[in-house]
Order: sequence, then C-alpha cells, then structure tokens
Amino acid sequence: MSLLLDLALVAWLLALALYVTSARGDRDAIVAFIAFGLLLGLGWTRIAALDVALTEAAIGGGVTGMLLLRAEAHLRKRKPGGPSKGVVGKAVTAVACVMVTVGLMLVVLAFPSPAPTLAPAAAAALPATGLGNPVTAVLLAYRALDTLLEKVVLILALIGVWSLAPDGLWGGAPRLRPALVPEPLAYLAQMLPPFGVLIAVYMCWVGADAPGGTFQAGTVLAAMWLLVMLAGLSPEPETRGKALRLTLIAGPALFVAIGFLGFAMAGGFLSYPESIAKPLIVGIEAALTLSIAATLGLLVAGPAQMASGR
Amino acid sequence: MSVAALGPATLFGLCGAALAGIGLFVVITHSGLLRRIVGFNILGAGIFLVFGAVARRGAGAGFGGDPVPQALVITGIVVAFSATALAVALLQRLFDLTGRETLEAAQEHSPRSEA
Amino acid sequence: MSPLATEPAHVATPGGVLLVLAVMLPVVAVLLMLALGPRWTRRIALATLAIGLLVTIAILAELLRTGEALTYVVGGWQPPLGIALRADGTSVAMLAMTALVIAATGCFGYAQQQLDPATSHGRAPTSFWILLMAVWSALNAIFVGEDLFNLYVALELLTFAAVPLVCLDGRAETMAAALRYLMFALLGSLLYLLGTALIYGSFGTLDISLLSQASAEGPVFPVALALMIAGLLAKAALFPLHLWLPPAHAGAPASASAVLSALVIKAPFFLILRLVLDVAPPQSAAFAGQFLAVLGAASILFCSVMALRQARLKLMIAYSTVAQIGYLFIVFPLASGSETLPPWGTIAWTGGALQLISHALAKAAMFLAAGAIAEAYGHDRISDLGGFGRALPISAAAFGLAGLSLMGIPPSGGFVAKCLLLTAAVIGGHPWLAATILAGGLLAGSYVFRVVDRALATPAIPLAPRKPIPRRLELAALVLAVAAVLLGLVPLQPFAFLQIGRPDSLTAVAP
Amino acid sequence: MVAAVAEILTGVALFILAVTALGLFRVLRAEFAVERMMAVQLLGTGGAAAILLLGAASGTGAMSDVALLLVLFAAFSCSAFALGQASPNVDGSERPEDGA
Amino acid sequence: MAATEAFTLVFVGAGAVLFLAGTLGLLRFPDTLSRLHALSKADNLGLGLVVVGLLPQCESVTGALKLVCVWLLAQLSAATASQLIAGAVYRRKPGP
Repeated sequence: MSLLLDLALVAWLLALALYVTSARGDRDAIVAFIAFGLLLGLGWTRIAALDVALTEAAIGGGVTGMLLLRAEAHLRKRKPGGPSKGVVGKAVTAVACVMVTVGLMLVVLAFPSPAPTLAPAAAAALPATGLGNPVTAVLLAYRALDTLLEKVVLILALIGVWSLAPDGLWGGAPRLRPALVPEPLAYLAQMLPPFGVLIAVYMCWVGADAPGGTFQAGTVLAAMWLLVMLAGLSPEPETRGKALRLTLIAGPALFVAIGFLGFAMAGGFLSYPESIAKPLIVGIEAALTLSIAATLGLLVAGPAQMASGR
Repeated sequence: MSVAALGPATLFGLCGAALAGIGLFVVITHSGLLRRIVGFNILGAGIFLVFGAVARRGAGAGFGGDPVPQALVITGIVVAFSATALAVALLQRLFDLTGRETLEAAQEHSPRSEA
Repeated sequence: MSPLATEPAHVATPGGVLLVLAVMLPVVAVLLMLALGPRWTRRIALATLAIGLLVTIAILAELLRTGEALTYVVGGWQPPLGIALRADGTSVAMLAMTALVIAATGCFGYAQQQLDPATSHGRAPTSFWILLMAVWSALNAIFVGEDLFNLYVALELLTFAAVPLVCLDGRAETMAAALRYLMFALLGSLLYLLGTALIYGSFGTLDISLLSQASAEGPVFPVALALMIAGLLAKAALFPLHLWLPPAHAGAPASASAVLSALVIKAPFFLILRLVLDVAPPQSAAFAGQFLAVLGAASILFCSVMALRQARLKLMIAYSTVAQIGYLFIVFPLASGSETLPPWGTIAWTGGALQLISHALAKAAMFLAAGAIAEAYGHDRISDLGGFGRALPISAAAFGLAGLSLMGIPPSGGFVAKCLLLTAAVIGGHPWLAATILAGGLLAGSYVFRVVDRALATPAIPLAPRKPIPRRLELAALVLAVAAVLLGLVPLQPFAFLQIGRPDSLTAVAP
Repeated sequence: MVAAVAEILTGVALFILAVTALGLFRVLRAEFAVERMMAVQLLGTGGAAAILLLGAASGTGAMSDVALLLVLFAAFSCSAFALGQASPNVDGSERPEDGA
Repeated sequence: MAATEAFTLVFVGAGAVLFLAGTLGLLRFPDTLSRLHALSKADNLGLGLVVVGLLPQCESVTGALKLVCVWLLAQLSAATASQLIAGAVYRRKPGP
C-alpha cells in the first residue's frame, strides 16, 4: 500500500510539472506550481525528511507562489505570445531533456550500496550540542558557516532587489496593498495571523528537538506579515527605516557575534561551549527567525514603489 | 529491477531526475521569463529530491535519513527562493522600463509607448 | 567505502584564524552598512578595505613564515561532518590579487563619487559599497573553501552580489544584461548543486581533500564532475557560454566592471582548476583537460576577433576578457604533470597562475581607465576618442601598460605567463595550442593598438573633456597596470610560492 | 497500533489523494482562471487529510505540523491569487513610477 | 483498544466518502459557484471527520490540539478563500 501511495504521489508530481510546461497562461502554470510545491511537501514526508517537508510547503508552496503570482499580476498587460521555439526545436530539446533524465536516473540507480552516510557521526556529536534534532544540529553547529553565509545571501538578495528601485523612490516603501481590498481578505488577515504567530513560535521552540526550526518559523511569520500588509491592516515599511534594518541584521549579527565569542568561550569561531550550547543555539534561532521573516517578507514585497515620506 | 524492489528513496530519486529534465525543458523552450523562473524552480526541486533520495538512503543511527543532506536541502531551498526573488524583481523592472518580458526579442522590440 | 579517515584530514594551524577573518570581515561590514544607513556606508567600506588589506598581508606573511598551508576547522567540527578552510600558496596568491584589485577599485569608486557629492549617499553608490564588500567576502570564501557545498553557498553569494552590480545604473539594457547573467548563473549553480548531490551520494563527504583520497569507481563520479564543471563554465563565460558576459560587463559602471571582469569570473575558473586537478581521477582529468583546452583555444580566437570588431571601448575590453579567460583553460593539458612531477610543479601551472593574476590586474586597470575616459567624455566610442592621451595621460599610460600584459610583450606579467605557456606547449608537443597562443597575442596586439593609436592621434579639433578629471581618479588604474608589469620580474621557472601546501609537497615532507 | 489498521489508514490516504487528484485536474481545466485557484484550496484540505492519516499510520506526531503548514499556506496562496484576480483594474495603479 | 480503532476506522471511512462526494460534485455540477460550494463544504466536513476519527489515536494532548488546530485553520481558510474566489467570479460575470 505504501509503495502504491508513493507511486501515485510521484505520478501526480510529474503530471503537475508537465502541466507547467504545457499550460497556456503563466498564471495557470504558477497555480500548478503552487499545488506542486504543496504536494512536494507531502512527498518529502514520505522519505522521512520532515524538516525539509515543512520548508518546502512553506517556501515552495507558499511564499514563492505569492512572489510569482504578484509578478504575474504586474506583467499582465504585456503583449501576448512571445517568440517561442518551433516544433522541431521543441522536439530536439525534449529528446535532449529525456536523455538527461535517463542519464540521471541511471546515476541514481548506480549509487553505491550500502550508502555512505554521516548519520552515525551526526548522532555521535549530537550530545555536544545539547540538541535533539540532528538537522538543526547540522544547520547551526556542524555546518554553521553554511547557514551563516546563506543568511548573508538572503540579505544580499534583498539589497539587490532594493537597488532596482528608481533613484527617486529608493529608501521608500514597497507597495503590496491593492486599491481595493476584498472583504474576505481583510477577515482572513485578522483571523489567520494569531494562528500563524502561534505556529511560528511553536516551530522555532520545538525545532531544537523535533522537526521544525528557524527557517520554517521565519517563513510562517513572513507569510503572516505579508497577509497583514496585503489587507492594508499594517502599512508597508519604508526600506530606509532604522528599526526595519536592525530587525534584518539582528539574527545574522547575533550569529556572527556568538561565532566570534567562540574564540573566547570555546575552541574558536562558531564553536559553542558544551554547557551552554543549547541556549546559545536557541537564542540564535530566535533572532534568526525574526530576521528571516523580515527578509523573506521584504523580498516578496519587492523594491520601493512609493517615495520616502521624509 | 522489479517494481517491488523500489524503495521510496530510489523512487523519489528517479522522480527527482525526471523533474530535473522537465524543469530543464521549461527553461529552454519557453521564452517568457516568468515561466522560465518557474522552470528553474522545478529543476531545483528535482535536484533537491535527488539529494533527498541520498538522505533517505543514508538512514541510520536511529534517524530516518542522513541529516546532513537534509540540512543542505533546506539551505538550498532558501537560496533558491532568494534567487527567484531577485530574478522576479529584475524582470518587473525590465518590464516597467521596456514592456518586455523576454530576452530573445531584445533587438527587434521597440520600447513600449510611454504614454 | 566511506573515506572517513582515522586521523583528522585537517589540522588547524595557528594562522587559520586569519582565513575566518578574511571571509567574515566583509560580512560584518555588510551588516554594519545595512544597520547604519547610507551616511556611514563609505566610511565603513574604506575602513574594511584597510583592515582587509592588513589581514591579507598577515596571511601572506604567515604562509611565507611557516612554508605550509593555513588551515582552519570551523567550530572544531572535523570534516566530513564539519567544514574546513584552507589556503595554500595558490589560494593565497588569489587572496592577495583580490585584495589589491578590490582596494584599487574602491579608491576609484571613492574618487568618482567625490566628483558628484550630491548623489554620493544615493542608491547606486550605497549599493555599490555593500555589493563590493559582499563580492570580496564571497571571493575569499571561494578561494579558501574546502567543502563543495560551502563553495556552492559562496558561489551564490558571489552571483547575488555581482548581478545587481551589472544593472546599478538602472538602464533598460543593463537590466536585460543582468537578467541574462542571472539565468546563466542560476543554471550553472543548479548543475553544480546536482553534481554535489551525486558526489555526496557516492562518497558521503563533500570535503575536497577527503574526496581526493577517495577511490572512484562506477559512473557516478565522472558524471558528477562533468555536471559541476559544465555549471562552472557557464559562470566563467567560456566560449560558447560567453554570450551573457560582454553586455553585462560592458554595461556595468566602470568600477563594477573592473571587479566583475578581473575577479568574479576567476572564481568559477579556480573551482574548475581544483575539481580537475585535486578531485578528479587521472583519466577523467586528462579527458576534461583536453576538452577544456579546445574550448579555451576557441575562446581565444573567436573572442579576440570579436573584440577587434567592437566600436565601443568597454565592449572591446569585455570581449577581450573572454579571450583572455581562454588562456586559463589551455593550462589543463599543459599542466597534466607526470609520475615524478605533479601539475603544480610544471611551468604551465606557474604560467596559468601568472596569467590569471596579471589578467586580473591588467583588466581591472583597463576598465578603470575606460571609466575615467567615459567620465571625461561622456561616451566610449573608440573612433571618437582621437587624442584622448593628451587630456588623460595617466589613463592612456595605464591602458597601454595593461595592454602590454594582455599582448604578452616584455616586460610584463602577461609576457612571462604567455612565454611559460608557449614553452610548455612546445615541449609538451601541442603545436596547435602554441599557434593559438601566438595568434591570440597578435590579435590582442591589434585591438590594444587600435585604442593606443587613438590616444596618440592628433585630431584637427583637440578633444576637450566634458569636465576636469582629478588625477586621483586615474591613479588607481595606473597602480594596477604597473603591478601587472611588475609581475614580469618573476623568474621564468616554476614558482615555489604557488606550490606551498599542495598535496604532493606535503607528502614529500612526511612520507 | 495494529498493523492492519495502519495499512487501512494508508489506503484511505491514498484514496483521498486519488480523489483530490481527480478534482484537481478538473479544476485546472476550468474555463475561468479564478476557478483554477480552487486547486490549491483542494490540495490544502486533501493533502492535510492524507498527511494526518499517514502520520497516524506511522505514529509520527510531527506529521501534523506539516499538515498545519499545508493548510496555512494553501490559504495564504489562495488569498494572493484571488487578490490579483478580484480587481483587474488595480494593475495600472499599482505602478506609480510608470510614467516616470 | 479495539473499540477506539473501530471508531477511528468508521470516522475516517466516512471522511473519505465525503471527499469523494466533494469531488463528484466538482465533476458534475454545472456552474462555478455550486462547484465551489460542493467542494468547500464536502472537503471540510471530510477533513473534520478524519480529524475526529484520529483523535483517539493521539498519544498526547498537544497532538490532539494540533489536529483540532489543523481543522480550525482549514475551516477558516476555506470560508475566506472560497468567498474570495466567489467574489472574483461574481465580479467577472454579472449574474451567476
């Protein structure tokens, strides 16, 4: 039965992906992609990767979808039908892509058995971190440098997005709220965020020992913030605002600071003293959650579209 | 290999390979940049699934999967999202400036009337 | 199966802390700039430039003092679980080159912004400084990275810093160029990531030195390496994947172009070099080397001709970049080494490294000189620049000196590099590569002389600059060009500095 | 839990997924663009039900977290879509820098 | 033990039937609004039954609370999202 379920899931994922290639309009493709993201979240649970499933449902099915839908709405007045590849070109590409797929499949089937794994090493080192969730341990202890640099990547993407604003509007606020907010949206924006914030706090808290963590919590918070801004319940912040910028850097800054404190307290950069490793990591996660929420929300909101008030 | 011998790890690994192929197809054949961005995301999802298969195969020490590749995938998903955001912002700005949403027609299209 | 070594693969050295500083210092600067806002941005950037230069000098001194690679194990977590940073002689040379070019570009950017104080806290200048710092951090992380996934994150950091630099002036055509660059870079990143997934699936580690000891069987390893190299080629803009480069590098502001052309595309090349020579099994490496050399030779010939045909100065310099990158790729078959001689003991290795560094210095100098010219005249059409050498003697001199290096005329770093490569090609029995090197030099001579000829021309109506250009704006280019020439003082033999900390020299010490 | 019950719960999850898939492809072929967004709503509910069942079948409590996020983000994406759809005249006014 | 499992199976089975009913409605009903109605009503009731059925299987109070939370969220989102969609449909074509 399990195998049947997996097969059905895979078939469905592939069907949705194929729908994206053949859909006439971009919006249909994006809707299918959102459905694809949600379904992929389900798929990740089938290979025992709950942390990834949470992330995929939140980012793949949630904020990415929002980002693309907004872009589609923005581009809606375009000229219809760009130049597309001819039938021959498409056929050649299709053959090439099928070959790539078959090659990759052969490689996947040729993976060595027994599979090499770092699971025992990760488990052995887990007590030193005080954590219960090995994925969080990898993200915030063993490979903390990756996570730190990736936070910088997020912030940098935001700076890149902001730098695309017209000169006169730079430092102003992005614009999310439509001219007309439908009644149900305002209702949703009042009802959903309390749930969302609760879920985010729970995710962040539980992430040390169970699936969840700072990414998932941050994404949920970002979504709630976006919803509130969309419904016009809270104004879009000016990108030059001090408080906003401090929120953006708080997480990474704390991460770097504790990283350097490692020189004094423990063996070196990004190493935590064993006795207080867990509180330090949870603290970093809490700060990162806020920063990630702000960064993701602003990435979806896009560059400034309204001139700064000051 | 018989179907019965297919574990979920291999199955989703194969699914990842197929998704990567489909994503690549979208990226190459569509000229609309928004669709291409969606294609990049599908390609990315396929690659992450291959990583997921690797993680699942490495189950051990009481974990359902190797945590290291799982963590790498989470990092990768976030990076992919920031790439999407940057690409979308560039595309919107390009559209605002020229009314275009493709790269191919760069030469022959005239700028949109500024009225 | 798993290459888990009983003894740790990396032993942290005392100087390793400096590597952390090299990577993290610009990151701290980025965070500070974001927190404190536009008024502080430039001050923070200049302070970081100064401190970063000191850190680089300290790394250099430490390497020369100990004579072995600097290593740091982040957080004390040994690979394969954790991440290591390592800088051998070649890496340190890259770090030093990066610091020099970034500092010179920063000085140029500073001088340029002072020409127009009204906008110096505006969008473009502020973004420029933040992105410059991010580029620096990413490059340092790539040059000292030992972990393939860590390198992926660093590559993405580099991409996200470089793409907005391309379209900093906000014109529509630079938006299109930036988008095309982003598309190529994303495809490249994803291919690289796929390769990483396959490598982890078959070895259970992503650490380069652990991988180099792993025994490779089956099809997975070559496929993974091929995917990664293909992805990196798209980022390095080797022919025929170079289409995105000329509009992107020519459209960016001069200081951004200098960084993009001199440094950013060197990072993927450096990674290809490490993959082919440090990770790939010998047969795969030999095959990949042949293939890359063919593409490199095609790059040299095709793009040199394209450069010759450009009407605009910056486009010409951008095409010249693709051509000069080609030289780097013909190093692979020439530096294949032998039983007794590792690749880094060959003259081709030294030649390739010198070509990389001298091109970085010369190309940055050229773009900065072109920036000064564009600042003075408001355009960069080569045919309308007759006599610019009179008004901008320093820029003209910098352009000419940098040109010497590109052409490979003594005395210059480019001469030594191309001479070593030519010798290696002749000795190794690669007549076609030798011919390509010579032809590339001639073509480079033609396009450089086109500009120098304009500089020295005496038009009937003297060309008057639109506004006076302060000397300090031109100095940065001259400093870089002189540095490129001074590289020519390196003796014509395998350079010992570049071999410090390479694997085989380690085993020679401890058998 | 008895193995047979777990098997039945997995089967029900498969059934719900299959039924949802059927509905999904009907919705994606709908004539009105708005209606296609029902696909996401459909998947949120059906997917959450399937995940809860699978979680109960495998005894993994954390699965309900995934279901929670699935429902949450289905609602979120839905609102985003309906928004762009509800007021087609918004597009023009959404770009104040257009004339600049 | 057997009683709770029988309870679970009955409710879960009923939920599955409702999901089927919702989809059948989606396939058979002629216009958008009634399709929407069929879908949101049936699916939510189906999810509710599944949740009720699974409640006895929860090991902890938090687990049960999360299940209820899933259902509440689904209710909320279905109510608003289908109204949003319906509103959009209504504006699109005057008169159902």
